[in-house]
Amino acid sequence: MSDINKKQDELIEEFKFFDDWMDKYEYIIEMGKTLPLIGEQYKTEDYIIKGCQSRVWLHADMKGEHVHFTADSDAIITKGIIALLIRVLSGEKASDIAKADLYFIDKIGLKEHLSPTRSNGLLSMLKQMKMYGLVADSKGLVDG
Amino acid sequence: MSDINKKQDELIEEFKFFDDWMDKYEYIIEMGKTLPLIGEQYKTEDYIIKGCQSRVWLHADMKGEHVHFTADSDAIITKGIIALLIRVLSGEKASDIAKADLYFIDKIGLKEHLSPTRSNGLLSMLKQMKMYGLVADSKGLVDG
Amino acid sequence: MEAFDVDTTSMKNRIGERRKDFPILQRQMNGKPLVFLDSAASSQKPDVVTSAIKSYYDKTHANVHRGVYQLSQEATDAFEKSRATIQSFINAKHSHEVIFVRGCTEGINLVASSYGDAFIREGDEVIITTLEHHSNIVPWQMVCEKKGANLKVVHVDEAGEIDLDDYKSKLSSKVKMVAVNHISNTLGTINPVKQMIDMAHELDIPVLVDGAQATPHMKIDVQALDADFYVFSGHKMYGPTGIGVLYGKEHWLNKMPPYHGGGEMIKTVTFEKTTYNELPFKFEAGTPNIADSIGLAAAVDYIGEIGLDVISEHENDLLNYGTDLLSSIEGMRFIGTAKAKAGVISFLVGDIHPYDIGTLLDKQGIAVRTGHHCTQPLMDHYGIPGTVRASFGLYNNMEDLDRLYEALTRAVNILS
Amino acid sequence: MEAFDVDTTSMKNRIGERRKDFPILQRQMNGKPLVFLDSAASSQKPDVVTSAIKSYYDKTHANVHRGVYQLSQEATDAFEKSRATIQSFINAKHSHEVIFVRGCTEGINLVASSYGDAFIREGDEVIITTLEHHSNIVPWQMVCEKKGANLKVVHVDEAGEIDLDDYKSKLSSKVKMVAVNHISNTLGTINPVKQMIDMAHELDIPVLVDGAQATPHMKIDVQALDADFYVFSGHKMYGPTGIGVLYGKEHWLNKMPPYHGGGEMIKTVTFEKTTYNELPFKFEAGTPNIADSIGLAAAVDYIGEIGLDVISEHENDLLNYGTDLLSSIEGMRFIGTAKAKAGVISFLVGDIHPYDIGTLLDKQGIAVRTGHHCTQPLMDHYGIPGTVRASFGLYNNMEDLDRLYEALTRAVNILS
Ligand SMILES: Cc1ncc(COP(=O)(O)O)c(C=O)c1O
Ligand SMILES: Cc1ncc(COP(=O)(O)O)c(C=O)c1O
Repeated sequence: MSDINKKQDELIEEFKFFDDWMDKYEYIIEMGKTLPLIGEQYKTEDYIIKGCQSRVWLHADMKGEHVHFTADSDAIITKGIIALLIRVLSGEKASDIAKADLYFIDKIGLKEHLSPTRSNGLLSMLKQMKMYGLVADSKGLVDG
Repeated sequence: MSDINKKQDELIEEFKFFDDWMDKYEYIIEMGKTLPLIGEQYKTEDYIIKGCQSRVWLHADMKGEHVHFTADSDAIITKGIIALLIRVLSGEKASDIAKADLYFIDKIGLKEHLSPTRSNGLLSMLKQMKMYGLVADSKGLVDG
Repeated sequence: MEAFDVDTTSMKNRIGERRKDFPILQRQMNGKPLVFLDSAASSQKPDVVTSAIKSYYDKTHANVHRGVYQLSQEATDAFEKSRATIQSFINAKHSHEVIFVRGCTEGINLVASSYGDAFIREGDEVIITTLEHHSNIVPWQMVCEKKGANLKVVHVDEAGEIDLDDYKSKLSSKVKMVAVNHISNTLGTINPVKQMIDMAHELDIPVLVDGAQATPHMKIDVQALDADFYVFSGHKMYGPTGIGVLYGKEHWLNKMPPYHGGGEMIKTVTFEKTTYNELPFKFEAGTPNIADSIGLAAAVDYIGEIGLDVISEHENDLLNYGTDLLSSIEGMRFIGTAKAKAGVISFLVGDIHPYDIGTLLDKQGIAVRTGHHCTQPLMDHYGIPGTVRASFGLYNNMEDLDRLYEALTRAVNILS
Repeated sequence: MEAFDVDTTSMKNRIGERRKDFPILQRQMNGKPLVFLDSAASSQKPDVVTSAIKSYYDKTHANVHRGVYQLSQEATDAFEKSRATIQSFINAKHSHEVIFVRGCTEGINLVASSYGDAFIREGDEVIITTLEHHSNIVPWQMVCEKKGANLKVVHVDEAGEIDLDDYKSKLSSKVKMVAVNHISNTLGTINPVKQMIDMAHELDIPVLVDGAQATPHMKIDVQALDADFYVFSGHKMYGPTGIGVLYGKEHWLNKMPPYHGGGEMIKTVTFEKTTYNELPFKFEAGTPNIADSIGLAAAVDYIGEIGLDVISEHENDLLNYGTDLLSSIEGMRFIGTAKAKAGVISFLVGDIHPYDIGTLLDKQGIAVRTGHHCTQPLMDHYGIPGTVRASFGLYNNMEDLDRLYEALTRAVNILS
């Protein structure tokens, strides 16, 4: 878990520089460009998470105990926020992902984007990521 | 018409004595006892005017150009108010009844009882009385 | 025991102070201070409720759902918070089991139409009782007529209590719905709905409870009751007009077809095929009554602060005091004398017409309701055209009943 | 001519002052003064409207109709006066042709269900257009599916104008209803409803007009239009949420079966037979939304004081000014370029996602709507997922558009 929190704290530190909303969003958009893009073969209805406002595709890969995510969105701000989530969660242990408390979202002022009523697909995506963590974890337990 | 207005003015004068609502209503109820009651044969569904709150029966008789009313109600305050209306209108010329402006109702503070939303049958009764006046009047004209 | 008494007294004293929360109770009527005894028709509103509505419009209003801007987000959060407040008020399992409607009448119509479409067939039966409000009779008559089903009416005895033996005899596999009043608006009877629900569930029959009169007076726990549907109106529980709630168990609501079509209730629309949104939105087509849902939540918070147990006890005291007082009037005839009664006194005096009594009480500043109270079949059952009904809210006090007694005495003197 | 100019200017100045009637417009958003450009979703409310609601509760509330006491009488009078205010606002022939509903969506559903039950049969047709709001699509899909009737959709061209030739070709004796938007909420197109009504009436086909976007922007005369049904929402015309109006011609309303069953809408109820009340009560089952009907009447009075001609002209000026301003932004693509347009600008910039623009405008204090605006089939028609929409109310001014232009320029810079 501490690895996830370390990354969260890093992000909070990075975002401290911005006192203007627009600068903050420019940075988020930049982050979006670093997003490990989902393979085109996964950009289908099966992997889509539909929001009313924007669409998100998400794919998860298990490597040992660790879960790696790739994703994409048709809106670039959504994409930037996904990039933050992936930076924090991807490559971490399934059990840590399942349990993670993502306090950084609130701290850097993005809470609204993950509100249940925002319907941009992000909250559903986050739930999906945690679900992958949970499933992978329980599989791991069964295997072990 | 002036006969109707004379009777209205009389009533307004009589009601000036009461500064207490309860005394006024006692007087109205007394008036109800003077109401020329409708013959039992007319106390049927044909002559009923249904309000939600109380029921009214009304019958009209033509004597020459003049219309005479008899009536009854199951509520005695309604009956008292009918008695006032009949005192003012009964026995008058059809044409005068049809045209009458019953300002006394407002002046003696009974306006609410004839509100379209009161649904005690009184407003419908008044309309009915004027309708009798109108019909009798136009018949009269045809005959003459 | 003594400590408990003291505590109760202090609660009662506190509830006495609540009267000043209701600006309208300062009014004069026909030169007399208003005594408002018609809360069963619609209660008055405390300032916190009307201020919550105004404040919502002055600070937060925007259309809800799907807005990306902050104001819309705030409005949506406020609206959904109201839903959560209602959820915990009735102890629903899920917030999406709380559907906002205009009021009790719309809620019952929604169920009669949507559930009826899916589950009621020719020859089926719907059970109601003699003491239902028209709003819990006519929708079922309409659906029965449409479907060729039959309406069965459970008897009520002279005291105004539902005949459970008759109910039992009417339950059968043909019955597709039981719809029953929780508290009779005309008689005040508190009906044994828990028992009736259990009996219906033995045959897997769902039960709709008309809670219009119950939510302002007693704590409702829809899970403990195991009600399938529970419906109530905001305006009878110190909340605004134009808002009410249909609670439905998730599995029923999911099985029912949508009611209204329009915005909010869809997932995707093409001219060929429309797919519906999930609960609760499936049943909330169009822009909801956002401001009044917030007003209703404020009313729930207000009630919660006082405590429904305190309110019940207070109204019970009023009922006992008022019943004693009025019974000394000659010719007094109470309509509705069930053992379990809420704060409603319906009566006739001799053969005086209710309208005459109502009019003379009004002239003395006392507001009571007269007539059939939207329960004509119940009036037919008693063979009367209507009653005079005094009903209580948390703001009423013993003085109100003293005033009623005096005014009624004077009215009866004049009228008999 | 000069005098006329002066007069217009002074009216415009006066309308500029109206902004301060709306308390919410004082708010700051993300540290910037709020620029509210989402009135087509829901308008803001002037203080006179919200104060009318509060004042009703504080001074006059009681349940309406049938009450013998003074308060109930006053509440009833206030409620019925609201109906009369609406009647004259739309110039209806009779006040009982004005039915209070929750909003436009409920009004359309009422007609689709009740008219549909009585008049739509298997093989019949209902005509709508491509630019309808979901609330004027889904209810007709539902009734068509139920009845085995067919929905016919009239084409719209690239500019967003209804193709009247296509409309003409679809009119036939099979058609039982035409349902059309007066002003498109997504495009702003003012549709030729008068002409469409006349064409339908040649074949005795009734027409329902969805006036949700029209009543805040232009004078409506239902008799001059000869509309059979006209429906609108209070919350889009400076009035409260939870209230709207269905206007229907008396002879249609009389022929239609009741919609909801319950209190108010009945004359007599027995378990064997129920007879229905007359208009408008036949369609207003249950306790109505009294307070918000009074709020809506206050909104109508407020609009009337300013004058809908002044409002129209003001919004037209905003439309022209804003369109000019925005067209200088590179990649700007207006969606909806009809000749007759109301105060709505829908657009896309290059291939930037509307959600991104909406988010960055919000951060600069600008509230616009993004998405499909409950008109998915229209989005499919244009082959786009949604638009950014700025829509105007009487309180907007040129500065709002300057702020939009600046903020949009900055957003586009960041996003492209
Ligand atoms: C053209 C049009 N029709 C119908 C509606 C539905 O109105 P309401 O949501 O108030 O029922 C709207 C509002 O979104 C609209 O713009
Ligand atoms: C027992 C009961 N059911 C239903 C209703 C109908 O409620 P509303 O008129 O708020 O829809 C009432 C209110 O009169 C009632 O007392």
